[in-house]
Amino acid sequence: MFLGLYNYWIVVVLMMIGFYIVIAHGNLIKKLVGLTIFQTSVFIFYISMAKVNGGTAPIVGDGIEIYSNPLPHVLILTAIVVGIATTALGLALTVRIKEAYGSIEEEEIQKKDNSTC
Amino acid sequence: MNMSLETMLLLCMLLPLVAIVGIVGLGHKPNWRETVTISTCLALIYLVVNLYQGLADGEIIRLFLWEIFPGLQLSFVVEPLGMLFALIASFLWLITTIYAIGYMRSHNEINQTRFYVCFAIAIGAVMGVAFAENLFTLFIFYEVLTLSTYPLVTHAGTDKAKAGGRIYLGILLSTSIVFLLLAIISTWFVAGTLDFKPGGVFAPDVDTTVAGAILLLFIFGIGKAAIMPFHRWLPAAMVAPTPVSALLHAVAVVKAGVFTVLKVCVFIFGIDLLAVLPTTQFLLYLAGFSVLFASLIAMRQDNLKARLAYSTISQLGYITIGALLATSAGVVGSSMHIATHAVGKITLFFCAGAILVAAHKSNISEMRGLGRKMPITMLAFFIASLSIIGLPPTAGTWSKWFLLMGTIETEQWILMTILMLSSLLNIAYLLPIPYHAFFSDDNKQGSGEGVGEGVGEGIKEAPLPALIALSITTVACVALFIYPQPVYELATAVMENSRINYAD
Amino acid sequence: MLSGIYGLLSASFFVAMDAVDVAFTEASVGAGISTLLMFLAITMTERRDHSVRHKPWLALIVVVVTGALLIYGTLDMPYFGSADAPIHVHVAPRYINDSMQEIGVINLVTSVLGSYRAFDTFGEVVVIFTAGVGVLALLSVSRRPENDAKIDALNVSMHEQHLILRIVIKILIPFILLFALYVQFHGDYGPGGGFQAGVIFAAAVILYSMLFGLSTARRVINQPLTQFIAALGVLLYGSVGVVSLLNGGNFFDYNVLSDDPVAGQHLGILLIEAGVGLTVASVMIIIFFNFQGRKEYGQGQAKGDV
Amino acid sequence: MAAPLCLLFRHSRAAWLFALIASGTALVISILLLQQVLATGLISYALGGWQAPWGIEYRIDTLNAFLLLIISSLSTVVLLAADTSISKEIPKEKHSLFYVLYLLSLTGMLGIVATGDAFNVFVFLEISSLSAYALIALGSDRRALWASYQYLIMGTIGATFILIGIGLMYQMTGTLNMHDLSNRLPEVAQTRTVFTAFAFVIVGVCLKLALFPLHLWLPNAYAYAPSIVTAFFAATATKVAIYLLIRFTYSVFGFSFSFTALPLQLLFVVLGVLGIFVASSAAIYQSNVKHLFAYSSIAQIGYMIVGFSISTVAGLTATLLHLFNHALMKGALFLALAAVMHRIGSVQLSALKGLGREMPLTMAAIVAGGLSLIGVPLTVGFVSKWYLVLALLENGWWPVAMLILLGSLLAIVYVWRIVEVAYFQPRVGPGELSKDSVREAPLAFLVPIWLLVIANVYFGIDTRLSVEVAQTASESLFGLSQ
Repeated sequence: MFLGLYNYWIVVVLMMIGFYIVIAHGNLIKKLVGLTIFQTSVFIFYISMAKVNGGTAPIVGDGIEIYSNPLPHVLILTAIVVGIATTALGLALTVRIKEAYGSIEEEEIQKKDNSTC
Repeated sequence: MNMSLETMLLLCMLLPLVAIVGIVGLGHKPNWRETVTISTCLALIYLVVNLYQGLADGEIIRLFLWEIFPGLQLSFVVEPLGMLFALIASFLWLITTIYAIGYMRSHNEINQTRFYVCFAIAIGAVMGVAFAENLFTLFIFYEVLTLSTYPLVTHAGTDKAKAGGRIYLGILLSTSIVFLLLAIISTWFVAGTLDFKPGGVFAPDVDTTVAGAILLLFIFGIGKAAIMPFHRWLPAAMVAPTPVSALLHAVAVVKAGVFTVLKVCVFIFGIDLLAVLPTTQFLLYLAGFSVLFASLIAMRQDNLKARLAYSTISQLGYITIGALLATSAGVVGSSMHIATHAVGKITLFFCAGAILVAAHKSNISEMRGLGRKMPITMLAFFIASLSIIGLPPTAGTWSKWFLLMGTIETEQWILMTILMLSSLLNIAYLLPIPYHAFFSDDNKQGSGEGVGEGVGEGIKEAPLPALIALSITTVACVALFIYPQPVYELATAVMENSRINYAD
Repeated sequence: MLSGIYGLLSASFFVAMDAVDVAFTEASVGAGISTLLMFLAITMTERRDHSVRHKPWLALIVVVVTGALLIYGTLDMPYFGSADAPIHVHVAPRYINDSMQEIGVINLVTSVLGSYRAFDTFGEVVVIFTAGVGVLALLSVSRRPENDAKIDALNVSMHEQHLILRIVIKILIPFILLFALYVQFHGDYGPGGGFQAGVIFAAAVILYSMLFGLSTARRVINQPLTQFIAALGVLLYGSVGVVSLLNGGNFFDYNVLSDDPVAGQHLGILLIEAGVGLTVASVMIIIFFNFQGRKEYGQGQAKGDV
Repeated sequence: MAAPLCLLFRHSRAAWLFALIASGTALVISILLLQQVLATGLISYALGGWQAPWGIEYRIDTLNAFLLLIISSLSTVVLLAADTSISKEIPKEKHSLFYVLYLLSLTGMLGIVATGDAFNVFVFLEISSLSAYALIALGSDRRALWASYQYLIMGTIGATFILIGIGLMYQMTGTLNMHDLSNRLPEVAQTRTVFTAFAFVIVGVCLKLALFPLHLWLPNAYAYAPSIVTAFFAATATKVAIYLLIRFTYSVFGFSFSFTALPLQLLFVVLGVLGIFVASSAAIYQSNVKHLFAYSSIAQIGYMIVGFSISTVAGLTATLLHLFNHALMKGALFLALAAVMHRIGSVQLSALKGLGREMPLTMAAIVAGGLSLIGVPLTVGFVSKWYLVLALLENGWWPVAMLILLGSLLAIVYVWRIVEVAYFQPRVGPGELSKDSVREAPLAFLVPIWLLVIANVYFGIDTRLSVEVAQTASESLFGLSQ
């Protein structure tokens, strides 16, 4: 039974690494890196679902009977785009924050905020 | 005029609102503004009296506006108790307005336009409370009343006024939202209706524990009835200008409170159910405690208005007791006490205001010998005091009589004792004031009187409008003793009404 | 850098999972664009990492709980790769078995993407468009000419050092562009499609601008143009839907685009892929240009201050 | 039928007028939709002509139509004031971008509500969130950036959680269509995977919802965003999240599963009540009025959650009503604040001194909105409170009803702080602003503000429409789940 699920477990571990970075790191860019890892591992998770033993890529060809499920692939294509969009926006924000605060460390920013208000 | 009575009923509530437009529009011309106010008063009295006629002729006057929730309507009906309340309120509004004009002008108060606007809204709300056909409608106007009077309480805009206003609003809104609303919703939930019905809305076999709990919620929820421990707002509200204290905190607001209590007791619970509820007894004693304790506190107050305020709390306790006694004598007594106390207390407040305006004094200890300077005011004060105490030849006699009857009927000896004792206390805290004003020398006191004397030289009677106003109410105090029929009839009609229909 | 490698790794993982399309995308995005952006952002901010990990224990607990929940959740999942899992027997067979008749596109991913779930893809295009607009809103600077001159001077001096590289790239760029076009139109038959093509196209432009300077690149492809193209892409996509609506079908119902449903599907997918490609390419360029522009702007200012 | 909704974001260079027209069109469409749904019941629209579950469908029942109406109407009203408001708060060259983002965000929200496909929800969620991040970051204060970043992190985690949840569901059922899911989930309801999926979706949605204690991102995001954006989001964004919560628990997982798998009821009641108290108390201590109302929003979300957790028709009706009513109140309040911001450039409590005299209409609107928040009769706040307490009593939850009413007392406190400052303090500000610089807000503000205030009162008096719709919606939800 464990063998049947090992793939998912690896994914979970990856996910949690990303998630941990997001929560625990103070550096804004590292947080974003964590977020990317987190998201990517979710993608892997979806793709793993789509795999069928003995199947091939879902491109119709002669003599191929078993295909992987194309639907998760589609979803993940979309999700990747969403991911890159989020990352881009997050990075843009980081750049602006750096300009505005002169730092990209969470704690320093909070300190500066508290001192101004 | 061929107006239908229904229209008049509607107008009772709308008229003050219409008047607002006029008041705001003419805000810069005080004379016009006040003309509008007074003519509105007159029109209102006309309407209410007409309605009274209609009621006396046995007509059923009912007004249905619209449904707010399914099954919950905004609707009004004229019935004796409400009529009584409306009559008093509209009558006293006129007088207070006259008084207010004198008071506000001679006191150079700011924001007079806002004052009259809120005044008008408040009276409209009072009418709404008086004629509400169901608890829901009543609640709406009850809240409107609270909110519209808040600016009046904080009128002065000083920190003290704001603090007072905060307490005022805090207690009234809190109790009404937390307890009253909950009580109303529970009633709706248990009984399925909120209409005031003679004999109550609860099914005869309702769980007495639940109903008792709801009663508890009601009595605490109606903060305006100032049952201890929710009485703090009343003294706090005394920072308001005197006309406000007079009309609202002696008459409209607190009376709206006890009126609601009466309504709830008689028409939601029904006196038969009330008698068997487990919490009634507790509440009776609470009210009794409130009566006695407030009187005791009143004894210790030097500020005249504060003393009157605590006296009000005590008198409100009487009315609540009457309602909770669940006998016809009690209810009649309560209903009458609404009227008689209103007349008496407003006179007292007018006097207090007059003294403040004319002599700039608000402490009782400074009022020695004032009777010679302001004889009419002090005479009025004396008569009104008698009425509050319940001595002949004043109106208070009747209502206290019925209340005592009620306690005896139900053999609540402790309560009877409390009532008697409290009346004695009344004597002790009210009568000395006119007594000293007339019969003691103001110069015998020691330090600080030099200033008082200097001012004392210039003390004349209060401004004419104020004087007229307080004379009228004083006369009313006596008149209601000699000729209490209308009030008595209305009060007994309340009971008959409930009895008859309940028998069906 | 690590994340770039991670991107590549996961891409190869996808290939192993038979998800070539996804792999292609992840390779270009995860390993390419996002790493590039990361680098840019890092150079614009700071390299040093002196961050303290605050409340690591709390974070760890949250993470462990979440992870444990997930593992717990996986216990009842169908085994990896088993063909009788619900996802393989419920909806998917229709895509696999019938789409040839219904759509006639060999690449199943493309047919699902472009037709069955066209609306999702539409959403995706809008997302990327949103990101573009967002970055634009955040980072665009009103360029001042005197700064430009300085930057140009700076760039010229910088770029003379990379002479060989420039020549190589110059030769390469047309091929990259060509490849992008191939990917764009090959989507029907093999892995590829509008999104990947857009990214590749953008990569070409980005390469160009990295070596020849932003202002040079901007002379070729200026900002309003990219914005216009980005919008055009979304519009193209949307209008395909509207046209099908006007032709009496549902939104994105390509069957009505042509007399022959299959041809109609073909046409529809082709058009929306074009829309996707346009938007993605231009948005990527917008994002990159703005990052770069901001950076140079900041440098220019810094120099101006000194 | 619903498709035209999605065409709204077409022109990238859309200026205000265009945005307004687009939003107005959406409004008209959603009104028509609501009418049609009430008349004929469910509307399903298959996008691409592919029937669900193969294609993506739009599935409009009363609930969706109601939400669509709320969102589009609020967005239209808020837009009326947008032109004037952003002229001072956002640099000129970014105006068109602002409108693009605004429309994108609107699209996202409408899309979330309209769609019947779980993954499509995610996509639209991201559209609306991404544009939301950007919009918030447009705020003039630098703290806006930080707020937006925090929101981005939290929002993305939330979205990813939802994605995981959706993935797990898909894994177990093989479908993404919500209706189809609800048919197929019961078969596998007992598995741990479904349980996990449920947990992830709920947590993800709650992050978006700013349910206490996951609310930390919200106050700053609201406070530093451009005023118009705040008005828009406060009125709509959390509503969408509530919708998702309802949709997933009731429709997708099914009522019986949702409330038995987890101690959800208890959890939500506790969180809701705690949220009410903590957020209300926090609101009392804010010196920035935007912050104050942001915390109040969190508290109001608590009310909705409590209503939701009752899990009866009455409770759900109360939640939906409050959804609608709260949108009206907060729309009015934040718009009025936007007007204040426009005139005096600050929304600190101390800056409001004596404004009651200078901007009577605006401040009156704030008072009206505040009264509605408290739940004074004749306002919409009262209506929802009434239904909520009724629903609680129906379930015999006396203590909770009591607590809720106590919670609304806190609202009195914070609303009254504003009232006192605005009306009972003289406008002294030597050096701050010369006295005549403060005038009544321009008409562009007053019209939408008072539209909302009037709606506040109107729906507080005549509740037929809102109650009927809310009731039908919640009944149909319960119908679906059986």
